[in-house]
Amino acid sequence: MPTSFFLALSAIMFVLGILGVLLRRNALVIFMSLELMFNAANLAFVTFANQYQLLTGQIFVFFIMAVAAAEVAVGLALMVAIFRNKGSVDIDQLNSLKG
Amino acid sequence: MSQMSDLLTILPVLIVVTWALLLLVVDLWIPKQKKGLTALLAVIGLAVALGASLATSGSTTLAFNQMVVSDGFSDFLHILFLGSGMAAIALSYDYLKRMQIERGEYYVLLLFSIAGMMLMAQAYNLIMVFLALELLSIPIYVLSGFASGRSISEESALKYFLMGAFASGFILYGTAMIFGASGHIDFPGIAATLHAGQVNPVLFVIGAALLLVGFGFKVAAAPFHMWTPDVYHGAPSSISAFMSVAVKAAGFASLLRVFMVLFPGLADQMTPILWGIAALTMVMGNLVALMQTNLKRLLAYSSIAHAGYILMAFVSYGNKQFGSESISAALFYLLAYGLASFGAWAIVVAMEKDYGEGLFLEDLSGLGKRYPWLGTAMLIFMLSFAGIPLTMGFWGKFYLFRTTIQAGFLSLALIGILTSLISVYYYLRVVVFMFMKPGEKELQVNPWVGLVIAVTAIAVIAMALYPGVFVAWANQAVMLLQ
Amino acid sequence: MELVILTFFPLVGVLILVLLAPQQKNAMRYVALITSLLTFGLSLWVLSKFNPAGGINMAIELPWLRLANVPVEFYLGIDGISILMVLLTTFLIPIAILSSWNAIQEQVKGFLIFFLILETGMLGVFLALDLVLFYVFWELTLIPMYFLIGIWGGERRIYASIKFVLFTMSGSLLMLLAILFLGINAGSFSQPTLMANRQLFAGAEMLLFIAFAAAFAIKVPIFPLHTWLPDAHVEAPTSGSIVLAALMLKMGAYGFLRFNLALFPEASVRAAPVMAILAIIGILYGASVAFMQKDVKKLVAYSSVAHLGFVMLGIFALNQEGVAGGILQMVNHGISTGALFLMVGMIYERTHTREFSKFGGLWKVIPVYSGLMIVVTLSSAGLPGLNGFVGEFSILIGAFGSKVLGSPWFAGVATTGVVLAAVYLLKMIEKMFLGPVTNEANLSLKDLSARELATIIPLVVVIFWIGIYPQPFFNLINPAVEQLLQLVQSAAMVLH
Amino acid sequence: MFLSETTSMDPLFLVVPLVVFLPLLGILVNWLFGKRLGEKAIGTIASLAVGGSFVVSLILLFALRTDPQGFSVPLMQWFTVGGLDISWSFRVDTLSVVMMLAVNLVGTLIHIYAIGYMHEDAIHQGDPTRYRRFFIFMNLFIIAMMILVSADNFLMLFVGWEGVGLCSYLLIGFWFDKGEGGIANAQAGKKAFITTRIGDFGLLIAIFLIFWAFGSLNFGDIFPRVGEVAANHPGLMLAITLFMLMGVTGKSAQIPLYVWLPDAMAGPTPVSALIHAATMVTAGVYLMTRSQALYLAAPAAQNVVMWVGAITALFAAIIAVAQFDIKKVLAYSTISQLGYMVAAVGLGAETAAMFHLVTHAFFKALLFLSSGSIILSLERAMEEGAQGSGSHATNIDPQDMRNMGGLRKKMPTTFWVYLVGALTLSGIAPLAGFFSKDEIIAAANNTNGIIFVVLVAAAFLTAFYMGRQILMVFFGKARTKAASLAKESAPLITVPLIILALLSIVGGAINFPGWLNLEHWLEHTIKVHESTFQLPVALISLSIALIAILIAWLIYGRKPLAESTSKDPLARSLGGVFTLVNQKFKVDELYHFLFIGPYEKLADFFAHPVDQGFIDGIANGLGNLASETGSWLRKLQNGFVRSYVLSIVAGIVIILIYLLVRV
Repeated sequence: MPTSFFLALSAIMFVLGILGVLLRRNALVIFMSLELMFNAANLAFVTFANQYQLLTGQIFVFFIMAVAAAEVAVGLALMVAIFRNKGSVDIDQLNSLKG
Repeated sequence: MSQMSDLLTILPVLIVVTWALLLLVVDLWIPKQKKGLTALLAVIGLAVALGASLATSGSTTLAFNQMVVSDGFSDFLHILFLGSGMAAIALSYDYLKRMQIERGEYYVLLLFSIAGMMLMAQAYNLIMVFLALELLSIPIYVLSGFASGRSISEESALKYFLMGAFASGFILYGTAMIFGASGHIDFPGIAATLHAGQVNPVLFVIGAALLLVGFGFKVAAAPFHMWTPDVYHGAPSSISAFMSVAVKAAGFASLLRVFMVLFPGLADQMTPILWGIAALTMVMGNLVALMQTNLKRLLAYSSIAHAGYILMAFVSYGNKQFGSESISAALFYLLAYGLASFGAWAIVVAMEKDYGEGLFLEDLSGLGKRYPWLGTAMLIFMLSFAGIPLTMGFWGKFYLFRTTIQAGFLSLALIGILTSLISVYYYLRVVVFMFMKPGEKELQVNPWVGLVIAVTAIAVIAMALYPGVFVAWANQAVMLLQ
Repeated sequence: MELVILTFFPLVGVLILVLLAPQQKNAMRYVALITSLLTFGLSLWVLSKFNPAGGINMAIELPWLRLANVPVEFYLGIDGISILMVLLTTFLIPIAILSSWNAIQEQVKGFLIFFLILETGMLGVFLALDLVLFYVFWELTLIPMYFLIGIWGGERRIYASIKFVLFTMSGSLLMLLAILFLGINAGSFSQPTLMANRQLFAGAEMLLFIAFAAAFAIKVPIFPLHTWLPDAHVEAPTSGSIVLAALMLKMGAYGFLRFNLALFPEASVRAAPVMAILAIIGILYGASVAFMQKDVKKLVAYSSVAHLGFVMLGIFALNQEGVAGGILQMVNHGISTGALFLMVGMIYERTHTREFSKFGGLWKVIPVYSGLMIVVTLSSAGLPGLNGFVGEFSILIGAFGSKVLGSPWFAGVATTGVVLAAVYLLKMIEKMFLGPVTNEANLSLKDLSARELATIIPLVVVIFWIGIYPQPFFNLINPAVEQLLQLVQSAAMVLH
Repeated sequence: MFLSETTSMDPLFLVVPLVVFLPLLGILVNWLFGKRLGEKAIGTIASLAVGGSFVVSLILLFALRTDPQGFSVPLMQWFTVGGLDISWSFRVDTLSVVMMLAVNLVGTLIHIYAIGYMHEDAIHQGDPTRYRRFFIFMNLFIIAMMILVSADNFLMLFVGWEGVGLCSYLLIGFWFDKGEGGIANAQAGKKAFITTRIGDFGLLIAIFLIFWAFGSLNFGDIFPRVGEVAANHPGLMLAITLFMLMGVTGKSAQIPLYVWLPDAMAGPTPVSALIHAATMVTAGVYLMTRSQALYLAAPAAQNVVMWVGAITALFAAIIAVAQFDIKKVLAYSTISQLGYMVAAVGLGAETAAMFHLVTHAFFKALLFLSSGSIILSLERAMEEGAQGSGSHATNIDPQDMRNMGGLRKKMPTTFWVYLVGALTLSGIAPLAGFFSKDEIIAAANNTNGIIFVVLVAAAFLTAFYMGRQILMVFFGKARTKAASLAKESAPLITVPLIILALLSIVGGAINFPGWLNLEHWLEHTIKVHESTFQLPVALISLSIALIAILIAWLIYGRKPLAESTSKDPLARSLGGVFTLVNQKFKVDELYHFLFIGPYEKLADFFAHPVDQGFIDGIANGLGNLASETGSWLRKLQNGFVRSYVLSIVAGIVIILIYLLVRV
């Protein structure tokens, strides 16, 4: 399959991720959308790594996954804390800071 | 290339990271009432790293297969970051105690973040850029929400986290595009391919644009700035102070290096974009700051505005003749801005009664009369922000505008001038409240906070008396830029 | 070195003031007064060494910093144009400090510190020959004055002080751009060097002229950029008004002479008619608006618009009579309007009002005050034998025959300002001093105290001195103006 | 500072600065020590100072007899700037010395008179402390007047010109808390100063024109070169002379700027006599005489001058007929007589103008001072009446002629000197006024028939209103209690009157037909036409004057006014016309409607809608615009993460679209 197919898929995933962030209200779902964006990037890296036959792209993906895991930890912890406080993780209810 | 010299190249970062890890452990044995010891240890760690940084400065070395670099640019920023770290700790100690959120991890996280920033300044590979970015960001997400149980702190943390991750997504995707376009992720490789004309121009430009967005987010450039006021407002003030200086500087560090090293050839496409972003940032930051009544938010918008001024100089980065000038001006400005910013935030820290309270402009009423020195210090910071002589802020703007005009962006400079004028109004409003409105506010200034205020205030004035040294320093930092 | 000592000497007083405890109010006042008197002494010392024909005297040029190979220098020097401004400054500051003796009781320390910083700033403005240094001093004067108005001012002081700063800054930031542009294109910020290398920025002369003019025009102020002035004057404390009117406005006019004329002579020649028209509008409009004021201080404030209109007309007559007259008139306005504000302040201290309707018939009650005030007012009206006349006459006769303006109509119309000045100033005299005492409370007013006499008498002496024997002043001015005008005339030749 | 003497001259000339410095000394002494010295000493010192000046003038007169071409005595350099080189030199020539003599002679007498007059006036006005101030101002006036007449260049002349204006201002409003509403005197002073300043505007322009035409302001550099310059710049002389005329109309109270002079009568009577009759107001005539060379080069201007003078002479005489205030009649008479002098200059009869100037100084000062004597006497009587009856005296206007009557018996000396003055003014031979006025009318007869008629008509009216005045004041019966109680004034007041009366009688000798002393004297300085005595003209004017007096007697003498409230007989017959004339043709109201009102409206328009509204509004509007925009933008910052994200996405989309379009 040509590279462009993978790239197109990657792009679609990325855009879906963006749309998810834009449109969803639940922080968890937004978080999943962010992961989708990361994975879109991963797919692109792997595709290019494949195209150039270079290892660097794939290594990058590993790093991304590791870092994403760390982010997950922090993110979930934050959400738990907020859920404890507010009883919800609806981000539309988080607008006391504005102006 | 020996292992030893590789390690030496990242010695300051290494020290900070190691120190942080050790401190994490040591902190377990430090009793809850004596967390001051942790703070002290953290400062010592930063001081050691600063010593190491100064000791190893002056040379340009690449290490770890050209993953990292140590040059004048990174030396300059290391000092800035480490200094910011120390200042932030000095601000934090008493503040955390008063807000009853004192825990040892705070300092550890701060150290990690600083390590990330330092690495950011040294990164010479897009992997390193990404890793450093995350290393500096993740602790900051946590620190923003450090006042657990305070909803504004948590809100700010989540907002920052979600949007920060969102921005990271763009940086990643941009990196992927650049990798796809050039087949490299190391700076020399990309530059060489680009030079040889073997890149896919569309992918490359898109990648560059996405990176710009990511970094623009970090430096709080419009229209990617909207997290800034909310996060600065909700986060512990000491962290806001740190963010407003160090995180911004780190964002600029990578922006400057990536653009100077990787994208000088894209100047044609990037310059108009940068122009627009710079103009928008200056306008947005200053105009919205006009109407702020909360000092923290005011400073947040002001920090947005200052990002705009730095970007204004940066617009001409691709100019062969003056490109380096723009970097040098930006660095110098960061220094000037950082000093004043820390000072101003220190006053915020001193003023904050309960978490997030007592920060309105009215709360400043009468302070200048009651505490003339404090008032004078705040005056100095505001004047420096506004770019009025004889402060470092003046020389900063002087240099920035000079660079902008030299590169031929007169209209941008005019926008800068106009928005500066607007900024004078709201900075002076702070002074109005301090000196010209009656009020009887009591203030307990912790000696460490007082020290930060005094040192920054004196520095803002004293350095301005003979700014040549620091200009030369910034110039040198850029000359040695790889 | 003389000039460095002179410029920074007031800061010695600042240092001493900082060390004094806040309760030692009188000690602080004496420190400030003595410092300013010593500064005046220093300026006389400079005068004694000054050679009018020698161009820039006592220059001191030290490297300060380099930006992209363009040196910014610490460059001070004094010539026939600046020496009078320097003397005026050092002469008036002690008077202003003395006038605040009883009026300022709150935060005395801060007040005096700002005053002395202001003096250094103004001396710097008049002495700096490096554009960046000039700008630094220029802005340095802004903040102390902002505080003088904002802290010790009247009811609407905050509005007035911010307005003052914003107006000034909007012009001076434009000037900053122009300064930077000059530095980039000519590789130097030094005024004499730039004068010698005008061809390097000849293409942009007009734009540069406008940018500099914007800063100076606001300061002067030239119509229609004057509206900050009445607010600032009315709200400022007496001593602040004195400095503002007598000295800070001169910074604008001085800037025109030092930079606009010297650096952009061709643009000056081309812009002269426009500037003259604005100046004339200022004269007539300022006089008319002053006439309608109900508040003495506002009247005096608007009279400044009119008087500075004369100064600007003289400067842009671009001939010896006009420019030299303009410079002398700058001094005159400083003395006369300074004295007017001083005396308005004295009556305000007594009655806590400045409304005309609250006065009337004061000559009967406080004859010494009234007599002196009438003398000062008449000097402001340009009566021969008092200082205002010589300057005004020289300006008008210069403008009348100005080749650059090319038409006697300018001066002709401006001369009607002489009539209008009489109209509003005599109205002031009538409303304040003549007629019966209408306000019972005024019957118990006290006449001037010894301290107050000590502030006003020196001014009146100078008023008579310049009116009767102005030649020493012209001796200082003439050579410098001749040099300046040679440049302008050659530029005019190029144009015509 | 002091210039060295230049040419060899009679050392007597060197005393000339004393004409200024003696009065200055008087001021200093009175200022520093006056408080301790007491009133008599103050007055004496001031009078001696002026008297000293008069002696100096006499010395100069003596010196000029041997050196009639005159000298310029330099005193000091005033200032030099560019081409402007002004020094203070005293011009001693036949013209300036005539002026000095006249001013100082009349001035001395008036000062002496004022010693007594001001003593009583100050008591009457209720503030004796101003006695000293009065004499200081009077001496200051003499200084300014001396500077004016002795000036060697136009600028010094202007200095004196403005100086006398200032003194006039200060002295008109001397009792600044009196007059109608307590403020009328002050306002009269203001009016005088501003009106004359309007004229000064013209004089200034004339000076500017002279400077740029001749490159100098010194008389010595200008007048000899008039021909040459006039040839090069046709029209320039016309402009100079007309602008100068504007100055003259202000200072010498000619149409259209005469309106200040009647109001100036608010000043104490010695002031009216000295400044507003004898000396200052003639400065314009002196200026034109001095600048004769310029006028000769501009015949059109001479014509204008002639018409302005003649019309003023007639117009003011008409108004004088219908006035009731004794001083106002004299004031309009002064305007009218000044009109004669101006007309004379226009006719090219400068000598006649100077002649009339001098005689007018004598008789008009006499008339004013005598009227002062009457007013004072009435005021005194009013106060005595108030004390005597124990009740408040009916406060009558002591200057209103309707309140007088029958004073001939009560104040015989005053009556006789007043009669002399009135007859002199009416032009009855062989009194001084007859000769001087006749010379002017004769010149008109030679030049322009219409002017001749106008001037003769004015002469008729002059004699008529003086007759009316004499009859109303001195004849008939006392119409008020005050008038019936009036007493003759003290010798300190009457002696100067007698001296002035003698001068009025013999003053004609100055330029007596056939001898023509003044003419021969002045021809060293100005160009002089030999004037001839025209018997027919003299007879016409004499008979016209006698007829006018006869008519006055028919109207006012046969049936004197019965009561102070009864109507003027002329008013009965003329009705509305008389009222209009009595109201001075409502010229003040007209000027208010045409100039003052509109200017106030315009100034108010500038001050409020324009300045505070529009111009300041723009500045504040810009500020508001910024803060409004800020508030609006602030709403974008709504706290919702998703809208923040949207802003980021929007940014990216715009950037990408831009790039795609470009690449």
